[in-house]
Amino acid sequence: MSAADIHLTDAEQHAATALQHHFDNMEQQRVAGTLGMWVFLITEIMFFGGLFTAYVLYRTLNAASFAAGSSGLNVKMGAANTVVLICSSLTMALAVFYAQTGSRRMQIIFLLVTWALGATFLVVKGFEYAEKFRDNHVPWLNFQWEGKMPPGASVPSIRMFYWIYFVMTGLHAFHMIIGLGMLGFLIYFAWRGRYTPEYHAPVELGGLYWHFVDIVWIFLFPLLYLLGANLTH
Amino acid sequence: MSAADTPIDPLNPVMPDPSALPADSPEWRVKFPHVNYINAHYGIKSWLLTKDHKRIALLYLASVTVFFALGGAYAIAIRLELLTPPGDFVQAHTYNKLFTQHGIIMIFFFLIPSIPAVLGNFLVPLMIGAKDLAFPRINLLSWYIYIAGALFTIWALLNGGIDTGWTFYVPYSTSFSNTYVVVAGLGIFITGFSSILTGLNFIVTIHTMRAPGMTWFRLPLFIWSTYATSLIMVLGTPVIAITILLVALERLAHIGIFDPRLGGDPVLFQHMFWFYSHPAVYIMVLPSMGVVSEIVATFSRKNIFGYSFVAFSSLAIAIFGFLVWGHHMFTSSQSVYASMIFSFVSFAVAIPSAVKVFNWTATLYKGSISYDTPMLYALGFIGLFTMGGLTGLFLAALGMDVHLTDTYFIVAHFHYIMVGGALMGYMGGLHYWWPKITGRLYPEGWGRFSALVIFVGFNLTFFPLFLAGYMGMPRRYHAYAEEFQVLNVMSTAGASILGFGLLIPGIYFLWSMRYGKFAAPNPWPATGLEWRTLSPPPTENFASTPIVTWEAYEFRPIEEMEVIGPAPEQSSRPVPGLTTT
Amino acid sequence: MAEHIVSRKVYFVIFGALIFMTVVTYFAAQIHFQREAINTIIALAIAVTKATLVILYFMHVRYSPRLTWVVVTAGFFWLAIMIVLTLSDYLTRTQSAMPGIK
Amino acid sequence: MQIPLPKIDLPRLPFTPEQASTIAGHVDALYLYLILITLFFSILVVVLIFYFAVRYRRRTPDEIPPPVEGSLVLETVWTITPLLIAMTIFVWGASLYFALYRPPTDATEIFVVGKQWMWKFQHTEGLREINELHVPVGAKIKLTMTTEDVIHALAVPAFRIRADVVPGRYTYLWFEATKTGRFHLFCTEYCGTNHSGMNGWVVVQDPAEYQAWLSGGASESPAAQGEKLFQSLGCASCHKMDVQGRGPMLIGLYGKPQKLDNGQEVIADDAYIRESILDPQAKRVLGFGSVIAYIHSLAAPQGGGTANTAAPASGSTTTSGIAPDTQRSNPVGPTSPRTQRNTGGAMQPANANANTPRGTPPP
Ligand code: HEA
Ligand code: HEA
Ligand code: HEC
Ligand code: CUA
Ligand SMILES: [Cu+2]
Repeated sequence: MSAADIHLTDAEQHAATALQHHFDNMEQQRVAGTLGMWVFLITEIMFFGGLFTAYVLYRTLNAASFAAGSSGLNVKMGAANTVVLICSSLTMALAVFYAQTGSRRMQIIFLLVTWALGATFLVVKGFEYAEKFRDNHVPWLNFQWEGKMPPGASVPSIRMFYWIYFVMTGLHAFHMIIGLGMLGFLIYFAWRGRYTPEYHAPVELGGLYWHFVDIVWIFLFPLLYLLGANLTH
Repeated sequence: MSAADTPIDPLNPVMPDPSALPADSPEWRVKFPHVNYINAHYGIKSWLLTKDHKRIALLYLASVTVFFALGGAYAIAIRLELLTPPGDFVQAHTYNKLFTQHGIIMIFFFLIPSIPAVLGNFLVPLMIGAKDLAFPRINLLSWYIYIAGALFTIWALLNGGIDTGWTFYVPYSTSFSNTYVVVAGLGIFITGFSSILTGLNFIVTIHTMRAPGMTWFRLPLFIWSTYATSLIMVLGTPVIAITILLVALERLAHIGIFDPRLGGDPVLFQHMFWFYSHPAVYIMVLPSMGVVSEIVATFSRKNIFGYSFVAFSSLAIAIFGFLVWGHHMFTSSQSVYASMIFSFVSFAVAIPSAVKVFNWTATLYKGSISYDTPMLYALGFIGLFTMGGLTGLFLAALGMDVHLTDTYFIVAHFHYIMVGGALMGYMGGLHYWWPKITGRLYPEGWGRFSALVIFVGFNLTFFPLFLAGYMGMPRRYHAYAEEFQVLNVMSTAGASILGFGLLIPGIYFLWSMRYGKFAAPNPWPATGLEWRTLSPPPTENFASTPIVTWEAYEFRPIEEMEVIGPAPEQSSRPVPGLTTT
Repeated sequence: MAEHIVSRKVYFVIFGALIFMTVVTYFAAQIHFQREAINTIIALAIAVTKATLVILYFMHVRYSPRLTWVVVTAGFFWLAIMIVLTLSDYLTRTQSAMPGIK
Repeated sequence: MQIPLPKIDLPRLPFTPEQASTIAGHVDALYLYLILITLFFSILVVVLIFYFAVRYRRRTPDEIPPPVEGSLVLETVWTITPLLIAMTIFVWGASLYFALYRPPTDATEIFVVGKQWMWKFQHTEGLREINELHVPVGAKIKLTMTTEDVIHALAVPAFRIRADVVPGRYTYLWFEATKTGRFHLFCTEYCGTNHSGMNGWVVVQDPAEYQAWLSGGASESPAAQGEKLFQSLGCASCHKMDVQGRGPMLIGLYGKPQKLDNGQEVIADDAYIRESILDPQAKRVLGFGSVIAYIHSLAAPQGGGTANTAAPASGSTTTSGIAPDTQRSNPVGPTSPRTQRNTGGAMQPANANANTPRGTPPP
């Protein structure tokens, strides 16, 4: 859509001090920001996509090993983390809602809750990594496999599974950390009262990013954890 | 004499210098006809912290030029080594570093950023009638990211370089090479983000910032091709990023995703690498195609024949370009059936290129053609790209590629497209927009002369390599068999002519920045919005948001093409060539 | 186009659905189906549904201009290109791996 | 082998490769077809450009020609025509590809192992060669190939064949030579420092000559036998005839002074040469220090490197004194995947020592 389609009253425009000089009006600025975020998110899809491709390929070639490797993961923790992330997505969505409706207090509260949930996720992840370390399942440190060995499985391929597990979840955790930083930034400015119903694009864009990170996990959970769940008993 | 009342002579649209100021006098900037983006602020800080897309374009221009000269120096060293069959000029491992670094620098640090980041940055907002790109800060950031990546790479070069070939094939790059693979890889990884952010910025800008009346089908074709290029940057670059990350992890921690000893598959690397790197070749050539469309229209004063076909062919190339990567892997032990798919689509993707070539040619029909330097480059582009593209068909033909892959035929193919095509387009574009960018004219005679020298030198350098390739001379060879020598001597001779030819514009561009004649707002004259503001444009491009009521490439007498100049108070003296403000 | 504000109720409904599906996928994974593939298919189908809900509602795509739809679809479509064409090589290979390597 | 595709026999023109296999003529026919297409379109475009540029040159500076609208008919024509032409190339190229990569079932198998930076061949009769492959003319040969370290590619331009050799898997090539002679054999996938040195010759012989070669050619002169040993033991992969390989050039060495890395000079007499072969470390030629370190690593137990295998065999002072049967004594380790059982699979890429990363690479 071009600038011509957009009409706002002068009052609306001047209300927003946040209008950058090169945009004609707030609506144009908001649309540009949202589109920019979405385009950024597709680059993220492709970034994780390389790993998903490797995963799908080796999973196809070594199904048994991947199932075996997967049975060594802690499904309970994975599931718990899934729930934590879904909750955080809800709270993030609500934070955006309160930004849109102009409730500073609720907005800050929900941003804080989101932050706390994100941190919880990372803590759980930390416990999981520690458990992998104890079980000697960390490939570059101490990899040994005494777990399930269904027919057709082989230790190198199981090791590969753990590599993919660590790279994928590690990259995901890295995105979570960036997300926490971003939330901190939003909390600070929300506290300063910067976001109004007219101008809250950062909260909205932050929300998009946060949900994206959630979606990545929504796929990681079944692909990594659930694969071998039925091997454990 | 006041310039304002001098009528513009359409024969010689160059205005008489209004100021009659010695160009090197200390106040020349202050007294320059108007306040523009160059003289609006002073000092190094005003450049390094600028958010003006035009200044950022100049930052890129300076940096890619440095890298081009560096890559060219490597090329000269390569050609010197190949003058004689035995490896006598440099040692084998040095030679391997030469072509690797030549390839990496030319591709990642010169050609990919060249047209998009220099001309694209400068022109996209101007052409669509916007004040700036959608995200000026991100634009500046992407230049810094580029520089950071470049510094890493230079660090790798200074420490002893890298010898994997620009393709980084595993397991050589992960387990065998003991050169600075990770550092150089990191450089490319980082630079990738620069390219992603630039592409993102363009996409958003083109979607949301067009001036009133600037509908999609009134956009200049350069915008279409930049848009298509940006799609590739956004969709492809992340994949090379993750691939390089995996190579680095494999090297540092032996993760084994590509290593056969650990159960991995080296061919997977090739899939992931080419998933980006084939589309990337279209990142390199599409912007040039856009430039050529602009130039051909302007210098034949004709609307581009089949505008919408040319526009959509850019998109088609960008999209189908993602389906052909396996044509680099026909002999890699890839499945023969997959090879067939990739070969088939490779032929399909040649069709939109063919459409473009024919439409450019048809545009000339019944035109009013002049032979200024940009036009010479554009016509050179069409011829050389056609040859480069058609030899691409040899390679896309499965049984033929088996004989030709990894020979000098490949080297000749891609230099025809990347040097004969993309580089010529870039040179043409630089000449074409030089008056707009600097407000000065380059010397036309030297321009034409060097264009011819470059054309001749280029063909002499790379044509013999087709023959050497068909005879079987393998690429990346430090020493080669006797029977290839004649051809290689010709090539080296050509390279020296080519290098000389390239040096000339290097010199006169620098010269013209200071001593060139002042340029009118619309010296050629051309139709795009960028020609309706001053040369050089003021900081926010137009005094008021332009309202577009004309179609793309609608040529009219120059008097009818009003200039949307700066606000009167910005202008310190009457601006020549301004019919209206 | 002005911004569309999604009501809180929608958010809670979607949240409920997501949690429900997480529980389902967890238990479905414990079941030993005759064919392994069924487990995978269930898990993936649920994951896709969950992701779609998040995208449509939490990320407001349902209420966004067509361009956003195009962008989202393009992202997943390109990922599919990469995976499918890569697999088209591996799944149709006739040349053997070295014994004992894979 | 009959291939149902067009074929031409090229006379030997300048700058064309020799045609020495059954498939070469077929590839050249496609090549010719592609050249004609290229010429046609290039000339078409160039001629049109020139013609228009002259015919419609700008005559007055302010002339503005009337705009020409596009033409759907033309657009369709020049979309469909190239598409059709392209499809003919596709079909032709693909059929050729299948012919190239589908080995006939009755072919004789030869095993090939690439490693940095040499080619090792093993004939089914057990004979091994390095960087040289002897084959009889008119026989169908199937190459079963793999590599010990990185990816290489075997190419014989005169036969128009090529395939990558990939660690962890076998790849195949086949050919039927139609001419006797020596033909270049190249490694064409970049594989590291001495990639350009990883080449050699395919020697196509008359069947009778080939049989004689197979049985060892006992009646040759000592120098000729020595040359064969020099080839088959892999000396030639480091000591090149024409270019500086990893070892010093040996041409013109005998009897001349040689500079050592400790600054001294020695006369390259029989004793020195013998010592150099047995113990490369003893007197080092200037500029080869790191290679010595490498040769040392070759002496490691499972490596079966050239240097230490050749040593016990050389009972006399000249190379020709090495007993001819060392040719069979596995100087470079087993080459063929088939013989891997009896030799403990030392050449398996999975455990060959050459396959472990060399030292710690810089970051
Ligand atoms: C800007 C860069 C660029 C561009 C645009 C292209 C364009 C094309 N390339 Fe090229 N290519 C490279 C850069 C480029 N290439 C590089 C760098 C490599 C080597 C990488 C490496 O290994 O280091 C390479 C390698 C390469 C290979 C792999 C060879 C090998 O390693 O074995 C193949 C195989 O199919 C190929 C094919 C093509 C084709 C079909 C096109 C097509 O898009 C061309 C389309 C254009 C035309 C066809 C001309 C115009 C048409 C007409 C005038 C009408 C007539 C047309 C018909 C009859 C169809 N290229
Ligand atoms: C954009 C891409 C690009 C460009 C422009 C070039 C330009 C040139 N290349 Fe390039 N080349 C590659 C990309 C490019 N190359 C790639 C990707 C490879 C493969 C690498 C690999 O195998 O890994 C390759 C490989 C390659 C080889 C094969 C090496 C081998 O396989 O062993 C050769 C050999 O002749 C060669 C030669 C040249 C020459 C003579 C030029 C000439 O055109 C260079 C001309 C330029 C100059 C001579 C500079 C001099 C001019 C100035 C200094 C003035 C400038 C100054 C100012 C403007 C102020 N190149
Ligand atoms: C891995 C590489 C390599 C191989 C294989 C190799 N050499 Fe050498 N050779 C060297 C190097 C390096 C030197 C120089 C070091 C030295 O003189 O000690 C050398 C030195 C020599 C010299 C002394 C030459 C001089 O200039 O002083 C002779 C003779 C020789 N080699 C013969 C042989 C023979 C015979 C074989 C095969 C059985 C062989 N080499 C295999 C690397 C090799
Ligand atoms: Cu082996 Cu190149
Ligand atoms: Cu390609």
